[in-house]
Amino acid sequence: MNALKDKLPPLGTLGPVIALLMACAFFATQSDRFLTGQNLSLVLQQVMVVGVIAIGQTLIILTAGIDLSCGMVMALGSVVMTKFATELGMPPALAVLCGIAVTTLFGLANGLLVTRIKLPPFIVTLGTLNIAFAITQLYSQSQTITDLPELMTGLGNTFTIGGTEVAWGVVAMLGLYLVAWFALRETARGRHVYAVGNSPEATRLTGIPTQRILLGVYVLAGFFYGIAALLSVARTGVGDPNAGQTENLDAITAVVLGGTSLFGGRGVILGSLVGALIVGVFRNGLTLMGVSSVYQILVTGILVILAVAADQLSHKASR
Amino acid sequence: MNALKDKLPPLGTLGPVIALLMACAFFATQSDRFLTGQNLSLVLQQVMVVGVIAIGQTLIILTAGIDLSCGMVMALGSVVMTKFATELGMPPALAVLCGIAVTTLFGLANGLLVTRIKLPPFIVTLGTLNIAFAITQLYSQSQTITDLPELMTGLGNTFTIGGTEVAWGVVAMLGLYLVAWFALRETARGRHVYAVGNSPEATRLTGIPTQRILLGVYVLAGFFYGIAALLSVARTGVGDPNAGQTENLDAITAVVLGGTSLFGGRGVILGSLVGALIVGVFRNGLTLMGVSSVYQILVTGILVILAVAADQLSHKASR
Amino acid sequence: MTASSNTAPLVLQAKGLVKRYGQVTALDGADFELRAGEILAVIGDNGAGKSSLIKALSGAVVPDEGEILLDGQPIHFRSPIDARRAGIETVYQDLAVAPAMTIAENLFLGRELRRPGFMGNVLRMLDKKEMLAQSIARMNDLKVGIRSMTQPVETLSGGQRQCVAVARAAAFAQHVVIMDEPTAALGVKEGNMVLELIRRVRDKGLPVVLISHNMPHVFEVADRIHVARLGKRAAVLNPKKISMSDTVAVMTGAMRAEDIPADCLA
Amino acid sequence: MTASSNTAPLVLQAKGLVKRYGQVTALDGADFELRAGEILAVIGDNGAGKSSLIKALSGAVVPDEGEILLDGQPIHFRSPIDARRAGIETVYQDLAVAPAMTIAENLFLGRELRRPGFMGNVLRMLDKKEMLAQSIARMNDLKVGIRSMTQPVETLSGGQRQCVAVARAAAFAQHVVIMDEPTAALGVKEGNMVLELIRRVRDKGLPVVLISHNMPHVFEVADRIHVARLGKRAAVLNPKKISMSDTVAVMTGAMRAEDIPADCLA
Amino acid sequence: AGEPVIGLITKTETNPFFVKMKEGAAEAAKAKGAKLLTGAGKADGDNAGQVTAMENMIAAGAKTILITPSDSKAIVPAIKKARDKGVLVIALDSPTDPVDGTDALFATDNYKAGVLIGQYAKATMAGKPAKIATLDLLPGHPVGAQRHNGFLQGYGLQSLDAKSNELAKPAEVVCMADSFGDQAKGQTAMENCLQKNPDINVVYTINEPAAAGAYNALKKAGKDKSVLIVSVDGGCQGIKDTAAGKIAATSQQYPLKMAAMGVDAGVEYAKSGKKPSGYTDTGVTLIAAKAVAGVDSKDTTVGTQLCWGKK
Ligand SMILES: Nc1ncnc2c1ncn2[C@@H]1O[C@H](COP(=O)(O)OP(=O)(O)OP(=O)(O)O)[C@@H](O)[C@H]1O
Ligand SMILES: Nc1ncnc2c1ncn2[C@@H]1O[C@H](COP(=O)(O)OP(=O)(O)OP(=O)(O)O)[C@@H](O)[C@H]1O
Ligand SMILES: [Mg+2]
Ligand SMILES: [Mg+2]
Repeated sequence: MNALKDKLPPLGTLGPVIALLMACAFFATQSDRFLTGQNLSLVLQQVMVVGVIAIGQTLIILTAGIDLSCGMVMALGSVVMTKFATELGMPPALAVLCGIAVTTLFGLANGLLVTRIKLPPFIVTLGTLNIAFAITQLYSQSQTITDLPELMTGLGNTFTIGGTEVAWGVVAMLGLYLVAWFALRETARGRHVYAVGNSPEATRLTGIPTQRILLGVYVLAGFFYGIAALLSVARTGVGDPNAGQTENLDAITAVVLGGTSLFGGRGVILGSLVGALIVGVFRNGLTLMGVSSVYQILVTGILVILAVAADQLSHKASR
Repeated sequence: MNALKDKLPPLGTLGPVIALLMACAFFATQSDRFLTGQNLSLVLQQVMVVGVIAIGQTLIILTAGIDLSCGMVMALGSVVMTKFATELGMPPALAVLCGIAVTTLFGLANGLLVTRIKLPPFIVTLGTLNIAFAITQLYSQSQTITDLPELMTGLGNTFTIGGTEVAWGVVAMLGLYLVAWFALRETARGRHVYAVGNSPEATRLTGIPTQRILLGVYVLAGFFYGIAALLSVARTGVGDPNAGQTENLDAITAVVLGGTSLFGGRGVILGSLVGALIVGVFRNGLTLMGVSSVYQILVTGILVILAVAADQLSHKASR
Repeated sequence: MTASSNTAPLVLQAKGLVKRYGQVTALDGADFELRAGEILAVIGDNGAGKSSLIKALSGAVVPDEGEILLDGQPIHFRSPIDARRAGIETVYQDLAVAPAMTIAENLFLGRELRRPGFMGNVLRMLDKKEMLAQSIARMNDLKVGIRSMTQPVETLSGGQRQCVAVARAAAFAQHVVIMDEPTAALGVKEGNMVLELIRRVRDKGLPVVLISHNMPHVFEVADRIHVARLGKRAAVLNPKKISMSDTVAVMTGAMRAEDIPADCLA
Repeated sequence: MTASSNTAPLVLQAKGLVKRYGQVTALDGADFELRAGEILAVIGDNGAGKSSLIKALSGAVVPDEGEILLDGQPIHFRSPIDARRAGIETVYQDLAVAPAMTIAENLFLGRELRRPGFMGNVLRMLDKKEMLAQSIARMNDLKVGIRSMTQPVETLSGGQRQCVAVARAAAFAQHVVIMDEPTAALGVKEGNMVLELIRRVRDKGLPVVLISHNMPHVFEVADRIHVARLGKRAAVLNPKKISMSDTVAVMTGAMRAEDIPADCLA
Repeated sequence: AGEPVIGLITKTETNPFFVKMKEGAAEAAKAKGAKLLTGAGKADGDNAGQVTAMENMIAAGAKTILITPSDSKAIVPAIKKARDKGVLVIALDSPTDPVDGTDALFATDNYKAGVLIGQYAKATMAGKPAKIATLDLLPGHPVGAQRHNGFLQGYGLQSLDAKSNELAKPAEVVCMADSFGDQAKGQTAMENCLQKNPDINVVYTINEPAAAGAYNALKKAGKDKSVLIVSVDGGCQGIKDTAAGKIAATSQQYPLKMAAMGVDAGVEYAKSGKKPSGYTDTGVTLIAAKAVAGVDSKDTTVGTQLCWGKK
């Protein structure tokens, strides 16, 4: 068998959820502001951009790839859609579509390099990371794009359910997760994504067009980064050429915390949402506790290890 | 067989060297200052810190792991050794040893978490990355440590061979590469590192203490980060708490550009040196050409892809 | 019913196949002929090029030279997909299963069933229930005592895993079935079940290519025996006429092709 | 020379081994006895727990219950290293080779030879030349036509790969050799070479455990036959007395242990 | 829990300038009986991280937010949301764009800081033709652009205005490279610039660590005496380097003062509901070891008294 994979312990599907609940329980004891609907809604809004990026990232990691370019491609998308809408005066919807088209094209480029020339995804996306960053800076002249039409930031608006404000963008993110989860679980193409990551050669031999699936995954990821760009525009109200710089690592962290194996073929996409939430809850909870920012970093480091270790040890115990 | 690995094309051992030579040839046509002994010596000095970090990183990647903490651990090491030497007034040699001990301890911690609790290296080192960063900032109060004793910066000094200045630190780096190369190639433990990365289960079943080898690799990597810390102190003449922030990605890039597979078990350590040199040559050559920094990033992105693609396509042709 | 005479039409044919891996020449001008309705055994020493031959026939590798004909028409398989489209199903020696996926998923990998109606046509939802039911039926054919079809293949014993691959090929073949050492890891009972299955497939009218090192198995089911040697076809033998020891002699090179009595050739 | 009577001392012994994988009970109180100087065949249906049994005996898995005795002394193998130290060499069914490494490296993995003198003792340099020479000699014993010992194992054919694992175990065993289906992927000639090798190992005085589904092979070399069934030991048979078909009947459960004639038991 | 809660959001954790700012705020908060929350972006330019920190602080009960905007424009909508909830938002160090995005601004003028050292450099060169190397921050960073363009403006070269985020590149600038405000990278950048043009005689650096790196490179090349280095920040280490002649002049800024003023305003707001407004310039002073005719500068003794960081 594929012995390599045995090295990465399969973080059980439930493990990340337990870690998240433990973190929530802990913060609830520390601050009575934590477990309010409003605060939790806030955390959701804070993770929505990384959350949507993590969908694309999960797809790629499931195929045993990795995408370092995700954050920068998202930044490019948000600059393109905002500049098109303001400077070119395009209708907002069209401008958004153009932005998403650009990120999708970047996904296509990544995918073609990976499938046609068979370059390692790490190298390809390291290259496109730099390319997307440079284009973003050049095209925007490093200027933040402001004065956006109302329509573009609509996903940042909130509506009220039972006294709690919910952002439309959060609803969009949750919807995308459900669709991705359904597609990966219940459709043939989704299972093929797992199969390609699990054993590319076996999958090819059963006659599944593995290259086309890989390409599709990269294109789809680019599409999700475009949606993330829209959410980021909606959330901040501007097109920010410096966005996305920390999102690469954040998204990969969310995916791995969510239990998806970096070696491909194993994982549940909803875990990535949980992973993103774990990071968001830490940041929020520690601030509520009044932990100063350097100590927050220290504590985050320790807690990330503890969360996964607790999961791992509980697995061992139950074996 | 381990079909996953077949996905990552083995960048031939010679590929990275060819890419490096191509880059050098290109820059030589663009600037007559490029191919001077002095300039090349400078490039070597500029890559010596990343180069030594990349030795540790290569060891870890050969075992199918990854170390995100390398740069931060190095920064901590340099802060510890410089603070011990200045504030505590320790003899420089002892202070350096203390610094190296700290980085080695971090390696040990990484290794124990990976081998004993069986956490994914990505998560473990993400945690220790944050921890090392926070400790560095707290311990140094984010202040650069200056006025170091002469002895500590000795490796930054140069001597002249045939009219070209060579830094002692570069000699040290080349020496370490040779030792690592020899050990990986010619000793049993070295071959076991490859075996563990290639097929951990098979290696375990042949009765090799895989866990001990993994642990040893992480400890050794920590030791190399300590040496890198010393080199960075020697090069800049200060203990800089903000060092190491880009070294994580730089070191991994050097390793991957050098042809080592992120899936473990395949690669040649000298390739990592070549990979580090490729990055250094790009930066130096593009500055010599007067390319402005955003365009440098753009060009670097394109060239990284082209370099690996050319290698890959030439392989295909020769098959 | 042992069909196939020398006059049955050729279903799959190869002429002068050459496949090189770097220095090693795995196939060195190999010929191959599969006739309608027959079980053709392919035997040969380790490294004789048997797996390489069937990989070329099933599109898993592209031969460097030579041509392949399906039903008399030249055909170029650039990938296993092409071969699958042409109705050729293959059990590869290295099993070609996805270890982390369940038995049912592996059985239907690439040929998943969709739910009827809206759910399947529009939402493209899989019919997991039906696939599970059919998996159980298929695996029961082979009488392997596997408890659950939803366990990952990596938890199966070596023989159980092989049964998954065999069941898959037998279930989905339309035109030709190729099996590379399907009984190698199987127990006596399970091995016999597979032989039985092979006969049933043949009786459905599909020709079967069986690679095996197990001479009793070969002599039990084969209509003709293709002997591979040093990357070539050394001879095609008639198991009804030739003895097992002579067959082994041909295979190992102890008996030259010229010395085989003419009536033993097929 | 077929040694081993019922009175030869017990070398390796296990009592009531239990091993569970989640829901599946792979070993359900299995006993095991290996006597000095004998070849003990272990047979059984797929999934009967043969591989699990020998994994427990070789330290690759730790049994949940039961005890293991080596030369009459209770012993706990926590890892394959412990078993190797005790001189037990094992060929695992899934081969346990490192695919990217060369044949020579795989043969000597974990027992590399160092150069004599300063180079070896101080620099701990490997003696690659000597290992290469010995590799060629070992592999020639098995008469497999492998061209170069420095090619990666992943480029070998299935049978060739198996030969690497067999050659390794035979070369380094000090006390006991265990082989899990060593001939499964082998050709007739190569299979016979392995049987020959097994006999040679036994004649050197080392007892051998041979797991195989190949009844002719089993009857050709085994001194006693351990029949595994449903995670237990169903019987130990004497191949000189019992027929092949009765053996298969015991294995599949068609013949109950009580019904076996007493003189057929070993 | 009646104590006022004040949030301070810096650009990064690591820059000593912000670390000092946090210290100043913490001291002032302690003195005034306020609770201080601190946060930062993950990296310079990380707007989303600052937005998140601000939201979390408000959730934690902060009524006053002090922020050094990483991105002067991008942060504005988020600040507006906060102010709509009645939170007092004060920009420290650098303004938002538009300036009235926050209630008040306690800041230095980075452009002016650049102008001062530009003027100083020009006067020191006394008409000698300049070959300038600029070691800038990182692509797309407004502070980097303001200091860079201000420097060129002060030197009397073709430049861009204070609002531009692009870096001007007149002919006299023979090499531009990014230092990321980091000593090791500043050194590498300077080395490469010297390879490109060994005749460089003026070096502008984004901050003092970069200047120290540039000095190292120049010293190794034997040019430390003949090349003029100017910088911005006025940290104690930087002043030391100025006194030692490594740096010719630096524009000093006052993070402690900004932070203390911000905390005071926050406490006042909590007590009386009175909001500060407008721009308070916390000042920038040119510190130089050697004064030159026609440019107003203070010597390093003054600089040391006023400097931030470890004296
Ligand atoms: N990918 C490869 N790279 C290099 N050599 C290969 C590769 N695949 C097969 N070979 C070589 O080609 C020859 C034929 O291999 P093949 O697998 O076809 O043999 P086989 O007849 O199937 O043997 P077996 O009975 O052992 O399965 C062998 O010598 C083998 O080493
Ligand atoms: N890692 C595992 N996880 C779960 N179940 C396992 C695992 N390994 C073995 N099993 C189960 O244990 C039972 C015994 O397996 P084992 O491999 O010992 O059988 P075997 O007798 O060697 O069969 P074969 O002849 O097919 O190799 C099987 O039902 C198998 O599915
Ligand atoms: Mg084969
Ligand atoms: Mg078995």
